[in-house]
Amino acid sequence: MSDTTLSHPPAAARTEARTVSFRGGGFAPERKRWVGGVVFVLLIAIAEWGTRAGWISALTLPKPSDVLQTLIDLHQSGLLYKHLSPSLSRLVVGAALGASFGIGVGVLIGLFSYVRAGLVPLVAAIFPIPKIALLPLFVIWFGIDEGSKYALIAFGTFTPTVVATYGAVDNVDRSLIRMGQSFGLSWLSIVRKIVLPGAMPGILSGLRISLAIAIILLVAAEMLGAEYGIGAYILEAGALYDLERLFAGVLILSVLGVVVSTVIGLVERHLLDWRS
Amino acid sequence: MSDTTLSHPPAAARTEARTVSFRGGGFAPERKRWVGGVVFVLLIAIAEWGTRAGWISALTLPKPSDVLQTLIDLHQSGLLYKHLSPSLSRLVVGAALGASFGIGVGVLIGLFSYVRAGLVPLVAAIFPIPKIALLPLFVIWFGIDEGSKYALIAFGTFTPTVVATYGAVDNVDRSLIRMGQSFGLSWLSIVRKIVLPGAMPGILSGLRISLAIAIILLVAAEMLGAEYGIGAYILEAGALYDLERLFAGVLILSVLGVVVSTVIGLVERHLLDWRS
Amino acid sequence: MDIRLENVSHSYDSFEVMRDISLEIPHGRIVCIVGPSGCGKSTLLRFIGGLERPKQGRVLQVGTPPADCLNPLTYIFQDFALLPWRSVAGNISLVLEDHGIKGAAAKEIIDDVLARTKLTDFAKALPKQLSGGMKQRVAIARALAVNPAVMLMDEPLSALDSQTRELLMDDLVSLWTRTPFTAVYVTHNLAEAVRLGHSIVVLSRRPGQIREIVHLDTPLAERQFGDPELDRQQRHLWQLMRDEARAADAELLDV
Amino acid sequence: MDIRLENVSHSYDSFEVMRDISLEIPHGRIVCIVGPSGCGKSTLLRFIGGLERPKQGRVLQVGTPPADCLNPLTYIFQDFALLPWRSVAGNISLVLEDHGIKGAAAKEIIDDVLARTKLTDFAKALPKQLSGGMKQRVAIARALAVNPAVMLMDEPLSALDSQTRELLMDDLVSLWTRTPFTAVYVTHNLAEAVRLGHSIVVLSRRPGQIREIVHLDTPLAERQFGDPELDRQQRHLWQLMRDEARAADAELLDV
Amino acid sequence: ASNKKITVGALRFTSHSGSFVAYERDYFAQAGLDVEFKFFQAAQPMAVAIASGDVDYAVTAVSGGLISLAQKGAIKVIGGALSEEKGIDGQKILASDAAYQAGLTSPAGLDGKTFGISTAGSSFHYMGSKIAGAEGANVSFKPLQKVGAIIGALKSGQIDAWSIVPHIAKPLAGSGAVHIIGDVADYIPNYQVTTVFTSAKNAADERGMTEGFLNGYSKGVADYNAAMIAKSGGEDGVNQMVDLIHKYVYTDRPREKAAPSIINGTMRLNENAALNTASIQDQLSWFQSEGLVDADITLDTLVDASYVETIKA
Ligand SMILES: Nc1ncnc2c1ncn2[C@@H]1O[C@H](COP(=O)(O)OP(=O)(O)OP(=O)(O)O)[C@@H](O)[C@H]1O
Ligand SMILES: Nc1ncnc2c1ncn2[C@@H]1O[C@H](COP(=O)(O)OP(=O)(O)OP(=O)(O)O)[C@@H](O)[C@H]1O
Ligand SMILES: [Mg+2]
Ligand SMILES: [Mg+2]
Repeated sequence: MSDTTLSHPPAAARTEARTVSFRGGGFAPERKRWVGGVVFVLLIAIAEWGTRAGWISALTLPKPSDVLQTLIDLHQSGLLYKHLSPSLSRLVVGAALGASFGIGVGVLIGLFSYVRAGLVPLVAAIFPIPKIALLPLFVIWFGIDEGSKYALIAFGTFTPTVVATYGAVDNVDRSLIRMGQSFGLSWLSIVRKIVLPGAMPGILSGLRISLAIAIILLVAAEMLGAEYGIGAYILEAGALYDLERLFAGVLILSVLGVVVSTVIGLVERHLLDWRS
Repeated sequence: MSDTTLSHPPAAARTEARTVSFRGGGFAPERKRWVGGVVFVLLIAIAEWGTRAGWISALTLPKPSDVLQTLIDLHQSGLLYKHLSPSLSRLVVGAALGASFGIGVGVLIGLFSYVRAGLVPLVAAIFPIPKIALLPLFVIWFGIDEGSKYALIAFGTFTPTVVATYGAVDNVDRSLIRMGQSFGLSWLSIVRKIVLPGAMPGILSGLRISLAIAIILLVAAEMLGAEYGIGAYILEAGALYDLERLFAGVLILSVLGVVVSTVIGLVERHLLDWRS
Repeated sequence: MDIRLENVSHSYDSFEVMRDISLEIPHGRIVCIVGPSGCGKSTLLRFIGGLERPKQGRVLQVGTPPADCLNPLTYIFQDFALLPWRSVAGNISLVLEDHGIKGAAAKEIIDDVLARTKLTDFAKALPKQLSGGMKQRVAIARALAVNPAVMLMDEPLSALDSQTRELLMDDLVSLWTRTPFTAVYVTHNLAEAVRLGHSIVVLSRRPGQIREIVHLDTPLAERQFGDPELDRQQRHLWQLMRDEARAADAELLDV
Repeated sequence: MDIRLENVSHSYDSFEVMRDISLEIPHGRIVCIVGPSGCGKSTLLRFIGGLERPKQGRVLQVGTPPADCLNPLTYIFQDFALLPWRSVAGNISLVLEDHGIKGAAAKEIIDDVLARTKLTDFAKALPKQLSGGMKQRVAIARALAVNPAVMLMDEPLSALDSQTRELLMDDLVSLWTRTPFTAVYVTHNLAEAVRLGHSIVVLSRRPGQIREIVHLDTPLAERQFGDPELDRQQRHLWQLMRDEARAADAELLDV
Repeated sequence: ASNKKITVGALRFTSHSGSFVAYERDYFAQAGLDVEFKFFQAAQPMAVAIASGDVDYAVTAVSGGLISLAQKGAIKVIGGALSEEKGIDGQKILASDAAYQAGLTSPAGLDGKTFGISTAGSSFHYMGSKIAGAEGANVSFKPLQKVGAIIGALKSGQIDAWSIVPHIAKPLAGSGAVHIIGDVADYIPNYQVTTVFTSAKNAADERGMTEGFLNGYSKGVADYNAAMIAKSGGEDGVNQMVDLIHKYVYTDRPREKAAPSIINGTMRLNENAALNTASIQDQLSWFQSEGLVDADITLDTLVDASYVETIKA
């Protein structure tokens, strides 16, 4: 083959056979798990090096190792749990209140045209209100104890849950509803057996966002006369410009966020395994 | 017909003809525009009545008419614009920075598996960090002038934009990409002509959320050494427990939110009129 | 129980969909409705099933449905309309629950209809595990479970590939042969119409009007592929519809 | 330009999709590939078009494509694959732009292919305004614009209703009659296969293997509905495939 | 056990020691009160909590918010807590290192400089404004919400000056990043920094309870002043007092590290909760002149002077 290359071309042109060139591939994300870990390790290593060597000033970033030490101290002194447990209970109660009201109202909006017309503009107007702006009012309305913290977190999770829920109800396949009607199912059966399960995926993915917001609001909520709590811990660290503790607190919240999102992922996989 | 009812049934049973009963309808939201207006008017009327009659204490709610008067004063004194214009410029610059970086990074994550593996966990870890917790750091990093305000808003819009964008890129119809490859289009052509326009709807709806967050963050941003600005105005009113001004400020933000969402709606209708 | 349509006309706002349709659907027969896209076939079927009300005219049910009939007018949909979160058995039990049929009574019915549609082994499967043909079989089983007086089928096979379509037509024919049912069968596919219809109603383009009703006398079970009489009828139907189909296809939609 | 497949086998991980397929696609002829669901027809077509690489065996192009051919191996997809944000003309210009064909040169080509597919009046319409049949015509026009040496069609008509399918088959036949093209045509539909194929390759169930290759000699333009020879061939093909189709249909998918 | 239950709001600052001492030494119980502390991170929410009825008594600086709540008929100032006094270590005026190197070595150089405050209408704002006024300087105020943010801004030289209590000022100056350039007491003589306040309802309808509280509180203040300022108990007295206060302040630091901070933070608290109404009037007038509160609020709206002795000069 190789020795006749030069004399071959004219003849080859007629019967030349070559494999078709490949032009597919790409545009499909592949999983590369370790890269994420490497990036984290690298960033932390750079921060450690920089703060030790001094080209990152102590004002800009704390030493990662000091942050770790702070976390270990927090754990060993038991303070971590003293801060974590009130925060978690605020998160759970507030988010549960906000999400359940939100789902309820969202379903009503999805089902009844009058409720929709009355409440959707209201929710749209409430959505962009920054909750911290209302802190002084919340104290008057709900007191300085757990009430106002629950209320703030509930309020913050309520609006996104409503929006996600009525969107999910709207997106329930109408042909399934028509099927229900064609078999003479009662209104309540259709709602219970078709609309609600059909809206589940949308509601759960809305919950993912609502709970992230709830975690963020924890800090705002604990501005209100909270002694213990991750938010209060962060605020205190901020007030003292104690970067180690600030970062330790932020890290805890960040982990909390990842945990919550993982839990929702598990719930989704369990409840929605009927999705293809 | 009616006089033979009693003797008829047996005969009728064989040839009885009746119209089929209707069992469709419902489950389709109808538009009832005026209801929304009525609800607003009613709520405001109740608040006005309650505050005037005294069964809503002055500590709980301001008189709506006083809030209106405050707004009129703000307008007449020109202070409204003195507060609005720095806020708007912070919003525009911050959100533009955050959104454009977010879209850029989101597209890279969508296109490159390594970027995805490296950055997605990072973004997931950053997402639940409450931005107000980082305020002290932002002062050191970006100064107390406009820099830190831009940075805070940009940072807050960045993460949701990234998540929305790479989701949108992932959702671009793979069959369109395969079509592009099958016609031998270059990688850049596929990205420019297929991936980006296809991701547009997802990016725009992500922007809707990001901008709502940007408005909310305005208040947090103007905690940092801002003399003028809607956020600073609200914070000052809160610190002075001046409910009329607090509500006036919140109302302005709320209107801002509705305006932004309307603008995005218009852009969507204009840019995405190819959607069926 | 028969169905009678009397001068049914309908329009959405000022958009006229069908005009003056009168039709009799006799007991125990399959009536096929064919016509170009958008001529109002699905709308007509919704009128018959009571899911929508015509602007003018009446849809009557003549005679009473048998006593054991849970849902006299029962649909089979093009997109199957199975609840994806319920198993095959659960999807069938759905339509029994509202009639208070539960437990052993429900199980008996479910087992029976699954056996008739050869789905016994799939009772526990979720819809996502089934091919399109299997899903439509489940929908048929569900329809059989309520003992319908009239089956309303809106292009039940058009979401399936043509081989599966072939298989399901056989299944429908054998179901009908064992126990004849009344059906209105809407389709685009003339091969299906001549295979399954005792009479074939041809509608014109929108606004849909009846152009012709073709009666086929060959018994269902004896209709074979390549039967010259059926081929002749199918060619005749295609002659009737061809130009209208082309015109309907070339219409710009105003979405 | 011909296409030659030499002992092509493929598996996804340990999931064997096709086994030892050798095939010749001669210039100027339409080769239909039929087979039950999931037997690897689409995968095979992706191999031919270079969108995917087989684990074993080779796909060769024999001879060089004509000089004016912009994209020798050109697909027509089942789902049309039109960019919804581009007009009909814009969708066609998309595939020319990368070859530096713009302005008047592009307009000339676009006008020509639109005229050949009778779409001239629709140049400015958006895909959302078109019926399915029209969309597939646009996809055909786009394919013609690059002057392909071989057209690769993956069930191009199966997303259409049967009347539109009928119309488009006529269009394809008349396009081929005017200027014969080479094509690999994957379909489930035996009626389409006997209408459009010069030869029909029957694949077995997964792992797909060639069971039989049927050659039809009647010229395309003369093939009529109800032609006894074609009916016989179609019946023969259905005999070959029926049991496998049923088995493929009844398979549980592990999604 | 039959004592009346009340809630007292407090910050974990040494300036709240009066209440801590009164509680620890049972002075409240002797006055018939069963006190429960409610701790806050900042003064502003504490004022609102009084208004909402969650807290009965608290100590905090006079701020615009406090005046505004008083105007709404929610709260009353009933006594004095902390005042500036010449000769006793009081609030310090600080300059950033950069500004100091550039010549801001005394408050006289404040013209054209930036001054950190938490919010408009805060006590920082009042102090800065008075100092600037006395020096005839034109300063611009930077609201930074939180003490932490102000410290960060000052350390990094983004603001030029600030004023703060000595136990925060001294360690900061010690690190070299900032410099003390003056005393607030030199500019605002007899400044009534913090006051005791309660809800208007308590002031008007619960005279007995309010008197009881002030009574107990005053005993606590007396003990604190005696031990920490007069040093009547000598070194031991100071140590005892530090031990007591350490239960409430700097609890997360060991005793030996907390002690210097507690001692550094020593300031005189008003004996018998005497209230300097002249200073209060001056503050009120300043808030009004800045347009931060309504111009028609009078001292009577803010203060219920019937409980304690008032200082009018
Ligand atoms: N709810 C509705 N509102 C307005 N127009 C409608 C509505 N339902 C159907 N139409 C229109 O009425 C016409 C008839 O619709 P229908 O679905 O009955 O046609 P069809 O014969 O079933 O068409 P196909 O063959 O495409 O299924 C169509 O043009 C459709 O766009
Ligand atoms: N990328 C892939 N990864 C894993 N399995 C795949 C992939 N693509 C296809 N398959 C599997 O390979 C088999 C053949 O797929 P292919 O799409 O080629 O079949 P087909 O003959 O075109 O089927 P249909 O008639 O349903 O279009 C199927 O079982 C499919 O699930
Ligand atoms: Mg229809
Ligand atoms: Mg395929």
